[in-house]
Amino acid sequence: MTKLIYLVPLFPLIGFLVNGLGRNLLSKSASAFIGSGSVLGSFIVSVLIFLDVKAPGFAATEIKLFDFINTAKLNIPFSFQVDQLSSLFLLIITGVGFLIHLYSSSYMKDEVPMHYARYFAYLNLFVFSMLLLVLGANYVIMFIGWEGVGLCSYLLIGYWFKNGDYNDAAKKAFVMNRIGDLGFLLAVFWMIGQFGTTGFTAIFSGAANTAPTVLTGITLLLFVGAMGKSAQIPLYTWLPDAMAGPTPVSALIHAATMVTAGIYMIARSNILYTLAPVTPMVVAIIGLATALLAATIAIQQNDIKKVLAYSTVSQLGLMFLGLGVGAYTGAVFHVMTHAFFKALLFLGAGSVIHAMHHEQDIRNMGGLKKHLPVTHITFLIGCIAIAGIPPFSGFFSKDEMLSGVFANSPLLYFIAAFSALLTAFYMFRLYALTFLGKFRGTADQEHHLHESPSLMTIPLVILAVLAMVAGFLGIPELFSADAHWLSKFLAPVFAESMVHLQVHNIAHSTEWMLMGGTVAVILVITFFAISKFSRYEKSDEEPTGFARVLANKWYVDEIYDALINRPLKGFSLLMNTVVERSAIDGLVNGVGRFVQYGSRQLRWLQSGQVGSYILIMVVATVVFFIIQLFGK
Amino acid sequence: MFLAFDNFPALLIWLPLIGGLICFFIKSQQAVKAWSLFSSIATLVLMLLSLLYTNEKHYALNSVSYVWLPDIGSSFSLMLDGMSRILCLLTAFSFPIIFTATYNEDYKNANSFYGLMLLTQCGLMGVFLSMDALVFYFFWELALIPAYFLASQWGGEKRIQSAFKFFIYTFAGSLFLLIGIIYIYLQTPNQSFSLVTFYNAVLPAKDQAWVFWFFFIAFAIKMPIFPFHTWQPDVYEQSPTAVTMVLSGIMVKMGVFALLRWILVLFPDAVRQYDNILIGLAVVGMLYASCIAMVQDDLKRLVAYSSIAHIGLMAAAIFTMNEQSLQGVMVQMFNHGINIIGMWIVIYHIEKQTGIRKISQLGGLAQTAPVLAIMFVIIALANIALPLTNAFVGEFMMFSGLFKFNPWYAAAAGVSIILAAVYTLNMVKNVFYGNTNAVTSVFRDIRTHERVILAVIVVLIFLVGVYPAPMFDLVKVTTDVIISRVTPAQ
Amino acid sequence: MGITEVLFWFLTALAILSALMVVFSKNPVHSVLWLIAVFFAISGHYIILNAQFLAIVNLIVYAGAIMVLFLFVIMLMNLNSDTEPQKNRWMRMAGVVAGGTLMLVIIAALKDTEMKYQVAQVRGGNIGLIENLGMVLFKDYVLPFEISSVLFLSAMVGAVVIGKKD
Amino acid sequence: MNAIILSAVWGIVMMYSGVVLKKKSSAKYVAIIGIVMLIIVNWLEFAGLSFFPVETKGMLQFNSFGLLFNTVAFVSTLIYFILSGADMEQVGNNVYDYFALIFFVLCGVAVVSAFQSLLMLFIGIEIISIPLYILAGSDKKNLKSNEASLKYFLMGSFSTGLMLMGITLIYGSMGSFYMSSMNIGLGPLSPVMALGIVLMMVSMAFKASAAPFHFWTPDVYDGSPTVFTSFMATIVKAAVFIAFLRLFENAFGKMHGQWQLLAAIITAVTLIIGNVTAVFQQSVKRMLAYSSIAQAGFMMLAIFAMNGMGKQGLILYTAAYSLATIGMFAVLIKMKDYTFDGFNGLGKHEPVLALTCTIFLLSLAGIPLTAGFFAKYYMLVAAVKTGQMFWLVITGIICAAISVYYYFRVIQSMYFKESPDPGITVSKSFKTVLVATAVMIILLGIRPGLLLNFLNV
Amino acid sequence: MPINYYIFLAVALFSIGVMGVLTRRNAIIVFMCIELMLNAVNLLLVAFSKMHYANAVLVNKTTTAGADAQLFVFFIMVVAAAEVSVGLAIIVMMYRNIHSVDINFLNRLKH
Repeated sequence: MTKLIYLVPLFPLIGFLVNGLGRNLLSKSASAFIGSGSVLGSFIVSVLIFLDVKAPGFAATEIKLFDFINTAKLNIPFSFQVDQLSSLFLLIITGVGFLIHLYSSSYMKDEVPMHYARYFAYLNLFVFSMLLLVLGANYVIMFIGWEGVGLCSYLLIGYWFKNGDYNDAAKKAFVMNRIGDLGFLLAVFWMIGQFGTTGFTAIFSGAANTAPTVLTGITLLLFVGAMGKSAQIPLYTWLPDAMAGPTPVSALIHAATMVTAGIYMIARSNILYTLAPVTPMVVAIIGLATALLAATIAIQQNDIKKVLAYSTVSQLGLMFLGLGVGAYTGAVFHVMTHAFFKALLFLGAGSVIHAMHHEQDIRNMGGLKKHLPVTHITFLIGCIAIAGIPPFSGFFSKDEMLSGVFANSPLLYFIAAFSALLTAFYMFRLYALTFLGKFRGTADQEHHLHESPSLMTIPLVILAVLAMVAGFLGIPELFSADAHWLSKFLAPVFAESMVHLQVHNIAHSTEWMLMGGTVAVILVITFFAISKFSRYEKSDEEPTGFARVLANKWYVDEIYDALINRPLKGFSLLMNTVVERSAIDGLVNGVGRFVQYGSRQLRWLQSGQVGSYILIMVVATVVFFIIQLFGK
Repeated sequence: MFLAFDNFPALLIWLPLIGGLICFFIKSQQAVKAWSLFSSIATLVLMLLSLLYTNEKHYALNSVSYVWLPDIGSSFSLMLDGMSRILCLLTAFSFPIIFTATYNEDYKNANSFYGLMLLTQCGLMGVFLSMDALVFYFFWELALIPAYFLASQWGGEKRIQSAFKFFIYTFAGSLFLLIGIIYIYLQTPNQSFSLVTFYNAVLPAKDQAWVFWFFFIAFAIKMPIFPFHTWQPDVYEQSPTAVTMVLSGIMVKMGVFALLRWILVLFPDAVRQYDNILIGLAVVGMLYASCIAMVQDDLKRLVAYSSIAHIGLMAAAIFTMNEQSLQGVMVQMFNHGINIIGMWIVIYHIEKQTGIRKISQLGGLAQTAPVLAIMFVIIALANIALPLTNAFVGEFMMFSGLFKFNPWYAAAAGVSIILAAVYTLNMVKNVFYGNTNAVTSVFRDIRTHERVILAVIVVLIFLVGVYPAPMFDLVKVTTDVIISRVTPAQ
Repeated sequence: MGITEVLFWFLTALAILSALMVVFSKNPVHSVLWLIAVFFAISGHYIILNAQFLAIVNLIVYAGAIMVLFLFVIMLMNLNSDTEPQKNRWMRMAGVVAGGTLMLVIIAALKDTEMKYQVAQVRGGNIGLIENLGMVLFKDYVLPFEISSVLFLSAMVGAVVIGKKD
Repeated sequence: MNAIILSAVWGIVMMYSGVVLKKKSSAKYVAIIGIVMLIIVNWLEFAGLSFFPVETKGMLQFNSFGLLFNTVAFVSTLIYFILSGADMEQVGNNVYDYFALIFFVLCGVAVVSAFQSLLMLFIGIEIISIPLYILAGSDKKNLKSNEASLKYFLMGSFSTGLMLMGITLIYGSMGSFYMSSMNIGLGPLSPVMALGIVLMMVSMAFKASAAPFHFWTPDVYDGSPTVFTSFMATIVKAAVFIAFLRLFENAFGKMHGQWQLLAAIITAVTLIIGNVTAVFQQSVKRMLAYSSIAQAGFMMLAIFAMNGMGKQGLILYTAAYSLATIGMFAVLIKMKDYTFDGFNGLGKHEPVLALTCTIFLLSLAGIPLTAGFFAKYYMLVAAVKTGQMFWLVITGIICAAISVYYYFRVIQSMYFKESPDPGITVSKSFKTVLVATAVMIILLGIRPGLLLNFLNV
Repeated sequence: MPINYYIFLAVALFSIGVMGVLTRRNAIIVFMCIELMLNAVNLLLVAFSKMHYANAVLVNKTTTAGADAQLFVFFIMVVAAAEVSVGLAIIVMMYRNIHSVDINFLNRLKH
């Protein structure tokens, strides 16, 4: 089955081509069918491959399709890597992707057929790119997918291209991603220089013999790429803005899959990170800082999608923290559970927005519980899962990461735990403002409130179930020895790193205490949030003090604008008007003008008077005499 | 020399020449259009045919040497090697594309226009094919003269001045080249202009240094490399778009090509001596041009500056003199040509219909012209080297070589690809997205032949982008030759 | 100091003085007359150098024919000191300085040459006699002699073309 | 020798046919017959058939270089006669005499291309100069023509004085007028000889209109009737350069190093003044005058370099320059307005004239595929080959770039600017010859060997 | 006589001629000054002729060395005569048109 791996990306590619080229010919249902069907096809193949991989005795294989770049000194094949990690990601991507396609076919039904087909084409293209990213057997193929997902993100954020702000958001996403991509690219070049290849196998096996500083450089540059793609400080600001895209897109790209590319990449390169002396610490600190920063901002956001966006940033930060401390399995685990519950939350939010007629401000919602029962329940499940309340999935994955953190550094653990608490707070704030209390929107909106159609709710339900049960794939040692299926499954991928990592085992009692404490505090906060915000009354009062700073996202966008955008633009204008026109072109034209000036001056010599002509002749002759006779 | 009709290189020169001369005698506008299109397609077919005869068995078919000026040691020798194949292919491919894309344009004195275009093609082919310095210089100038006439006679209001500046600038540069050629010629043991003799002429390091600069100035102006670039935006802006396509798509490659064909192999020591200055200049130029492109409001000028940035990368890559970047450059020469011609076609179409090139006055074209928009976005993305488009492979190799040379240069140059994303997406946003205005709301989408042309370009973009290996194979031998020349003897 | 020397210095003084007068007299007619005086002085030098033929030709051609022609023209135009145009002072000054420098430079260069101790033979040597010159002229110099006829012819045609009234 | 005698004789024939044939327009045909015969007899001499076995006593020597140049000069004159002969009729009543004078000049040209003695140089130069004084002033009622004639005459006589002083000093030093007896020794020059060489260089530079002795050139070329300017600026100037080269090669060639610096200075100054001053001119005629100075600068490179390359190149240069300039002037004569604007729209109204003009101008600018390119090429190779004073080469190419500016202004006017039809009437034969000239230029631009192969150096 | 004397005399006359050319505006006088320069040259030539003769005659009694210079003088006179005829014709022509012989009067051709 692994031989057919190329089918996995091929299906979405075909879907993209058919939908893209035939967008004027296809009916809406046809596009939806092609779009979703192709991903379903991939999913089925993925499952089959997964079964292959799961089977005992499977060894990671590399399947080469053709030569991409083949020069004497550098050979980069277009080849796919099939192993536990990629097959797991294949499942997540195609599975969640399929559900979101399904959901979209209903959510986007108001679009005209042409744009509807365009939408599915983009989505398919995204899935294709994402699959390339996780399947690539070398960093170049990974980079192709890496940039490809960025592009699709750009296209989908700017899907409603008439709106200038959306376009700006799209552009911002692309450019920020590009900054990260540059880091990635430089890392690739460095690897080429160091290892002479970009293939995973060769690089990972050569990593042990490589100078630590080189590894640090490479891994840091790769991490810059991850910062862009996975929205970490300082390149995270695009993600909240990216909420301009259609909500299913946010679910797919900006929650479940694309943003986890950075996690995937680091997990894939785990051996490099393990061996690099400084990088893991940097990753951990940046991840933690991002987690905390985003969580604080999320508290004060009022746009339903923005809250989720910051929550995503925050969760991604936690995952990087996990990666930084070497809890690779935990991070990957969290990627998976996060894909489920965050997709669920986004789709639920989509359902709400759908019902509210594109109203996204939670201050104008409330009391939707009774109008949108399915959405409500599934959303609540999502909230519980993300908040880390057992026995839902978020609890297990987060716990695994956090215990890894604690083993590494208790201080980090407490900060991380704090941000996890904030998660519970803002999620339940969101939940309460949206579903509890009384409706605060207009009468017209209230009149039209309705539950979404089943094409939308079915994915919600499936995802909700997954969000509930996925955690059991990784039951901690604490509960049941040897029950961590995921850990065993992924062990070959991280085996090498595990040799190098000193795993601190925490005492079971400490672990129990931490876990219990955290859960208890989370529950308290949850109830506090629910009780506080279910009685929320709308007021025009602007937040003040610290709350205002949070509401304005710590003014990060403004700072970037003042520090980078405006100076750059001013500099460019200066270059354009002064340096280009006056200095360089002025110099070029100046030469011409100098000749003309010389011409005008020289012609005065031609005075028209024979006397002066002869005088010049005589003088010149005298000068020549002098040069000839005395000049040497 | 007139009998050299039995092999590809000669035919590639004679065909456009004869086709061009015939144009001058065709009176009817339609006929001359059809004829020039036919002629250019014939050249393309010939070129494609020649690709079938690439191995050593066909050496005689791909090289020609005829006695020309035996007294001064110059012979009319041409050769189709890998690098010239790439560029001849670009030349042969571009002209039918350009002619078709602008087929509906009515030029005053159409016969001279098309005649001059084909003469330009002849000159370009000659530059890419010649293996003799004097022949090379001849064609170098011959490509310039018709281009000058084209840019001066048809085009915008300030065309005469801008084309004149271009001409004098490049002509002055090429005179330095001539002196350089003469100097080396006089150093050759048997006073010959042949490239092979030039290779073997032993130049002392001191001479290499200055002769190198003489060559470099000529090529730098042509490419153009910062700070010799100021003629370019004006000319691109003022010329008729068909001419701009030739200038930016192919003619700037003359400079890049010449760096590879002449400078690297003749002055490896000098290049090594000055590599930091040269690459620094190129990198500064890239950043500079990218910055300026960000604040341009005129589509043509924007693309012009973006081209300067791209060419800067090629220059930087060339001077690193390692295999990866050289291969990247050779492939990228083709890709950049294709992409920028695609950009111009779109801009041409917009300008033709609306009469507007100001980005700020356009908007919303994606609604009225979705096909055009899609094509443009693809081409624009190719222009910023998105993976799986053609430019990616080239830039990847070039950056990789640059990184090998010095990571900091690569990093600095890399900033320009971020800036490229900024200005390209700005352009896409402001021209195609957003809401329509009075002018753009009545815009009509492109017609079939234009679609076909753009589709061909897009297909090429992806074809090369996904499967560039044949391109690399094509230039492999040439790269090896250059590398073996520039590698210092142990 | 023998008679030759006396004569030499006298003629030299005469020549230079007259030459200066040519340049500096206001009246063109005077200039012509002074120039004739120069020619006579030079002819005197020729005689000292025993270049008899040239002495005579100089007098006949220059002093006789050419200067008379000049005189005619000047009188024809009725030029006198009143109508004589004057250059401005700076130009004249510049002219004098330039001419003077020219002289100084040449003299400075030539005063110490290898021919410093050479002498021009005076009062003797027969190459300047008509007989000898004639022999050389019509044996060795017949070609330039013939070709100079073309010169005369063109001068003649030219003078006619220019002088003739249309 | 054939050419010297025939041209002198034909000059007389022209004079007398003026008496016999009354029609002005016949003059041209008589002259054309003469020049064709001249070309033939010169060619026969080239082929070894001399009709007049005159004992020159070593005064003249007819070698392939001089004879080839004669051919170039005579062919150029033929083209000049065909293109512009009829325009001489406009100048005055003495058209037969003008032709006679031109034949006398050609006699002088043939003399200076063969001289071996300074005496012959002097006589030859004078034979060339005196008819030109007259031709410059041939438009008698025109004050500009008067002025040109007077200026030319006064300055020409003055330079003759300098030349004679130079010859005298050389004689004083060497005791002979034969070039062969001077060309000795490599040691330092005696001051007498040095001054003589300087004066010879100054006077030849004057005749060749090299700066800073060029001042007569723009005024005389501008003031003279355009037909005669054309002749003066091309064939005569070319002949002077041949004489210049011959003198400095045969007489002072071995002392090359002693005067090379001066030649370099003259070359550089000429290039700069000629090219830079031409930039600002408003009249095409005057621009061409400055252009002739500029071209003289390039030809001076041959004198500067004084090697085989320069010698060959000079022949080619004279051919390229003469053909192109004669063609340009022939068209200019037909124009009503000599300013640049006068050429506006010519490309539209008279495409053949415009195209040929363009080729002439491209050749003058030294663009490849025209004879002018190889001309400049040879000059540059010669200069680079000396291996000295590289700054001169740089000056040369910078000036070549400047020259493009003013030559292309004409092209711009012709093709890129609009103007109502100026109503120029030219005959078919005129156009044919013009095209033939252009073709010759291009042929020489592809194969300079067509000319240079006759040179058995 | 030492040859230097003649050289100095000739140079002096020549320079005076040059001076005259530079200082006078009357075309005829200018022309006359040019004639003066030619005469200076002639004198010097004759002097050189006798110098070379004096040297040569020591070796060969029947030498004609130096005759060539005297013949050169003869040719100079010939040319001068021809020049004068043309020159005066030109001056007269100019005088007919502008009634002046001032060389600065005609000043249309410049720059």
